[in-house]
Amino acid sequence: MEALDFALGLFDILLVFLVLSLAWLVMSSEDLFRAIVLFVAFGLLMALVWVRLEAPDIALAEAAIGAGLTGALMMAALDRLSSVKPIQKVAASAQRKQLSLSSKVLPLIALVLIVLGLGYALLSLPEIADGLTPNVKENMAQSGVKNPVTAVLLNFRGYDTLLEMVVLLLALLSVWSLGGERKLSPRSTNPILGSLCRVLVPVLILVSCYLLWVGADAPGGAFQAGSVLGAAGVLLLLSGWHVEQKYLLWPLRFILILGSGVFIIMAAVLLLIQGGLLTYPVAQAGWMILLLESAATLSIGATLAALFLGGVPKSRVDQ
Amino acid sequence: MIDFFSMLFLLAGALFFLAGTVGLLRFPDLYTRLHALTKADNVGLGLMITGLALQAESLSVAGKLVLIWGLVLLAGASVAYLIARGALLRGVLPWKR
Amino acid sequence: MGDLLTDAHWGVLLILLPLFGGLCSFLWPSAVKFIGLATVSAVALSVVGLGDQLLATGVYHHAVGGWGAPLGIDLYADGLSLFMLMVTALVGLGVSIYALDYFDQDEARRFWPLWLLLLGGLNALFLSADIFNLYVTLEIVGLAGVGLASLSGGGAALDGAMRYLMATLLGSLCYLLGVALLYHSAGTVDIPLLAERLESTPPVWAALGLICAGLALKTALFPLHFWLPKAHASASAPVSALLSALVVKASFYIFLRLWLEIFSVRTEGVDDLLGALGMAAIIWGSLQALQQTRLKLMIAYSTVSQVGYLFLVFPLAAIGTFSAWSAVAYLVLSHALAKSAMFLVAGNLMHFGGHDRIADLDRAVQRLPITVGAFALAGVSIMGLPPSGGFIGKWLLLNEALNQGRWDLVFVMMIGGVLAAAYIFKVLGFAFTQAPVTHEPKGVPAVMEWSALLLAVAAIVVGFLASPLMLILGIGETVELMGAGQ
Amino acid sequence: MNSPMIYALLGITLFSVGLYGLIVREHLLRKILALNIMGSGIFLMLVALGKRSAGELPDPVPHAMVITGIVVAVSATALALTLMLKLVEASGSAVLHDAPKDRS
Repeated sequence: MEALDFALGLFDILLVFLVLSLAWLVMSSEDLFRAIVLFVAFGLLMALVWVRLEAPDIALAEAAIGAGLTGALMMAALDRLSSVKPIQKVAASAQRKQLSLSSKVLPLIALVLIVLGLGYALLSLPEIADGLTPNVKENMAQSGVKNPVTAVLLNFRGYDTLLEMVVLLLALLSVWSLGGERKLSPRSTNPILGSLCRVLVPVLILVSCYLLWVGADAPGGAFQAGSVLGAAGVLLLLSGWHVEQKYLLWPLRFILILGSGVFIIMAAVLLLIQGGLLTYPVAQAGWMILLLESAATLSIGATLAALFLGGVPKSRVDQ
Repeated sequence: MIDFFSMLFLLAGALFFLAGTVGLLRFPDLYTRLHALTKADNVGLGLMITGLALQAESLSVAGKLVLIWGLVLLAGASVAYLIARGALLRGVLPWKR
Repeated sequence: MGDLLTDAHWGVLLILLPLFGGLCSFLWPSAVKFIGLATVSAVALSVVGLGDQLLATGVYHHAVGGWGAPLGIDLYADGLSLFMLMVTALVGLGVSIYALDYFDQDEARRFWPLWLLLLGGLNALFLSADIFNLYVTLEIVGLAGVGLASLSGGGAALDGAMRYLMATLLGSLCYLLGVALLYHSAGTVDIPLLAERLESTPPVWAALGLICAGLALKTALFPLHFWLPKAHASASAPVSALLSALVVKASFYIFLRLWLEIFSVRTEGVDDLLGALGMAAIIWGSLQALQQTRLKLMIAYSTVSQVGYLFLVFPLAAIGTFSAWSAVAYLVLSHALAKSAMFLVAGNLMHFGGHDRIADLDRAVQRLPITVGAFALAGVSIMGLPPSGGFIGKWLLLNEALNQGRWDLVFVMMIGGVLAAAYIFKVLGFAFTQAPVTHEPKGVPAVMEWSALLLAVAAIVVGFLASPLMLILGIGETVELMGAGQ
Repeated sequence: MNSPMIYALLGITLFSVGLYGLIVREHLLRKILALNIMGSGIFLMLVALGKRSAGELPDPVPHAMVITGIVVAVSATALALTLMLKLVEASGSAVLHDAPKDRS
């Protein structure tokens, strides 16, 4: 057992070192493409860190969103950036000259001071603290689910999640307001991409359903399921998925607001019946949470894919 | 006995990963690196999955492990192809002696 | 009937209504104006309902999900929250009416959903008693603010929105790190429980620093104001009004709330530092405003200086009483009304002349008397002349500074008042000048003129409503108790 | 020092590295990356310190908060990227230039 502890300790130190150097490289490498690739690697290693910290729910979310979707968003942005204007090089070199030694060293000193100060603060925290673990444990039986993280997300602090669905929608509204209309990309001529889609998209949808279902008593849930669904959407967008314009108006908008809408309606109904915002009746909590999560999954998936598109989707006219 | 075989498979898998990584670092161009990475890692992962599946508590866990392998195979092969194709289209020439 | 009204969950309605309205306006773009105005009016009525309830029963308290702190999230409304909700509803109503005619159909479709969700976020923020929940509401407010700031497109607006986004995200992250430290110090994110449990330890100091820095950045306290002038000046007029009047105040409210309730463990000197920054903001912002050649930039810099006044309260309240805190609440109210009126006026002038160069406001007073009148009235409140709301706020603050012998504060407030008078009279002077007409001016819809005037008049009228407003502010005695306890 | 504390310290270091990058690097895409790294650092600290509990399971509340935070982060990132692209289209530069007058 001691050998195992030692090996894990060594692994921890190696992981910390790797994550830190990746973060530093993301900030310091000259090439933006390289920085983004390193950031994706950083995200994947962070997922490993979450596993080490016994946070499988976050590991799933981080791998799917933090590394996968954020990376895809960045890559797409970089691609569009280079197609807009080749000006970044000029601007960067012009700026580089201005950067004197002091303007780089001073922030570095500040960085070290912040780390030392915060480190001191952390080390003076009590060694053992239970946080809200006992409170969660005590009320798990009334929560309607068996996974404590899902219980916190959808029940104990469900109101946060409601507002967070609004944040996601707001980001999309702002992106649509900014981005204008964006045509869906033309059908890819690449046979491999097409067949990959045909196999992977159904599998991803299946995985998403599984994550949603299993979230009630094991790691998983709406956010993880939604981001897997979003990944499927991104894949479809990349391969030139054709959607008719009529589906992109009302039906799409409906799916996008479904998550927050069902949440708000549920909150209002429960307020009327139970006298409290999002106060579930104990016996019905299970299926109510599943209903909320299903709606949220659909919305999260659609929103993430729409964010990837970066504008109001418009059907291309084939032929 | 099972533990012994698990260990054997895991070690063999790790060896393949190591070989793949060495290839990634040492090979001269993108195409050969992709080759080293995908080929060696897919076999390495297969061996590791076998080793882990032997330790699985139930058949469904073992099934999930195999499913993961299948997905990685599929994604790895397709992505390697897409990267290579993209590179070719952008005029990255294969390495010649 | 009376029971029904006082028992209804007005607080919860205030959050759910605008969010639901926002979703509906996204779903039915053709009816945005109707949905928007209906929602904002319903919100204003709910604020009245909540006010009635609070006057009858004291504070409003609601345990979301029935769990209660520390496991669940609590909603909480006392006089201060009600006051902020009132400010939001008033300004929101005025700006909404203005926006009816300001935006064309396409812009309206983008404006209303964002604004309604922003309104929901603001209401949720003022009602929350949970610092992590406050983080989520801050993000709603921030992202909606950025979306709105970039609404008009164009290089300047995008540049301003980008600065704003960077500042607001950095501010949120600092705040979140502070929240994380507080949670691990006290095992809760509920404000009243934190107040009980927090002790003066290094993690708490670090959290105090991070939260103050993050919120000061979002509130644009000097010298962290660098993002504000561009963002507020280049957005479209109703958006500038909302950002300057409400969004900046939202982060200040959290600042005030946390200061009153949980940072009593603070170390010496922080309040004096905040006061010094406030003084610097007043002088710097006013000087910058005086130098601007464009009206909207001038108004934006004026916001920087007026935010400075809000921070003067911290050194005064260290030994002060109720009047210092009510002064700051009064300043928030009157500034919100006056500043939104000013930005709407700027919108009218731009609509009318196609530009906002102060020097070329050719005879605006003859063609847009209502608009220029609104500017003058709002200016009275910004300068702090009687009988405006701004006067009451500044007078209370000045009185407190005199009582405590803080001559530095008195001096800066005097200077600030003189400078404010200078930049406002500069604009009015040009509005009265005779200049050759260089273009065919466009007419300004009456709704836009009158809504600006309405807000400006409100900024004056609140000067006569001191006693009822003080009554409201005293509900729950948060302000009073904390003031006396210092 | 136990392993949760090491990860918590890693968290604040990541926060600081991100902050450094945010201040020093000019390109907006890099600033957006920096904000993401800062966020990851905070999340890491939040969860790692939740492992100090005496029981066998870590505190689930920070886990839920972090999942909330990750979704907020991706939303903000998507918005920032779109804004950056629009800004580059309009101004031709992916760097925010300070007018000398605005320096304070």
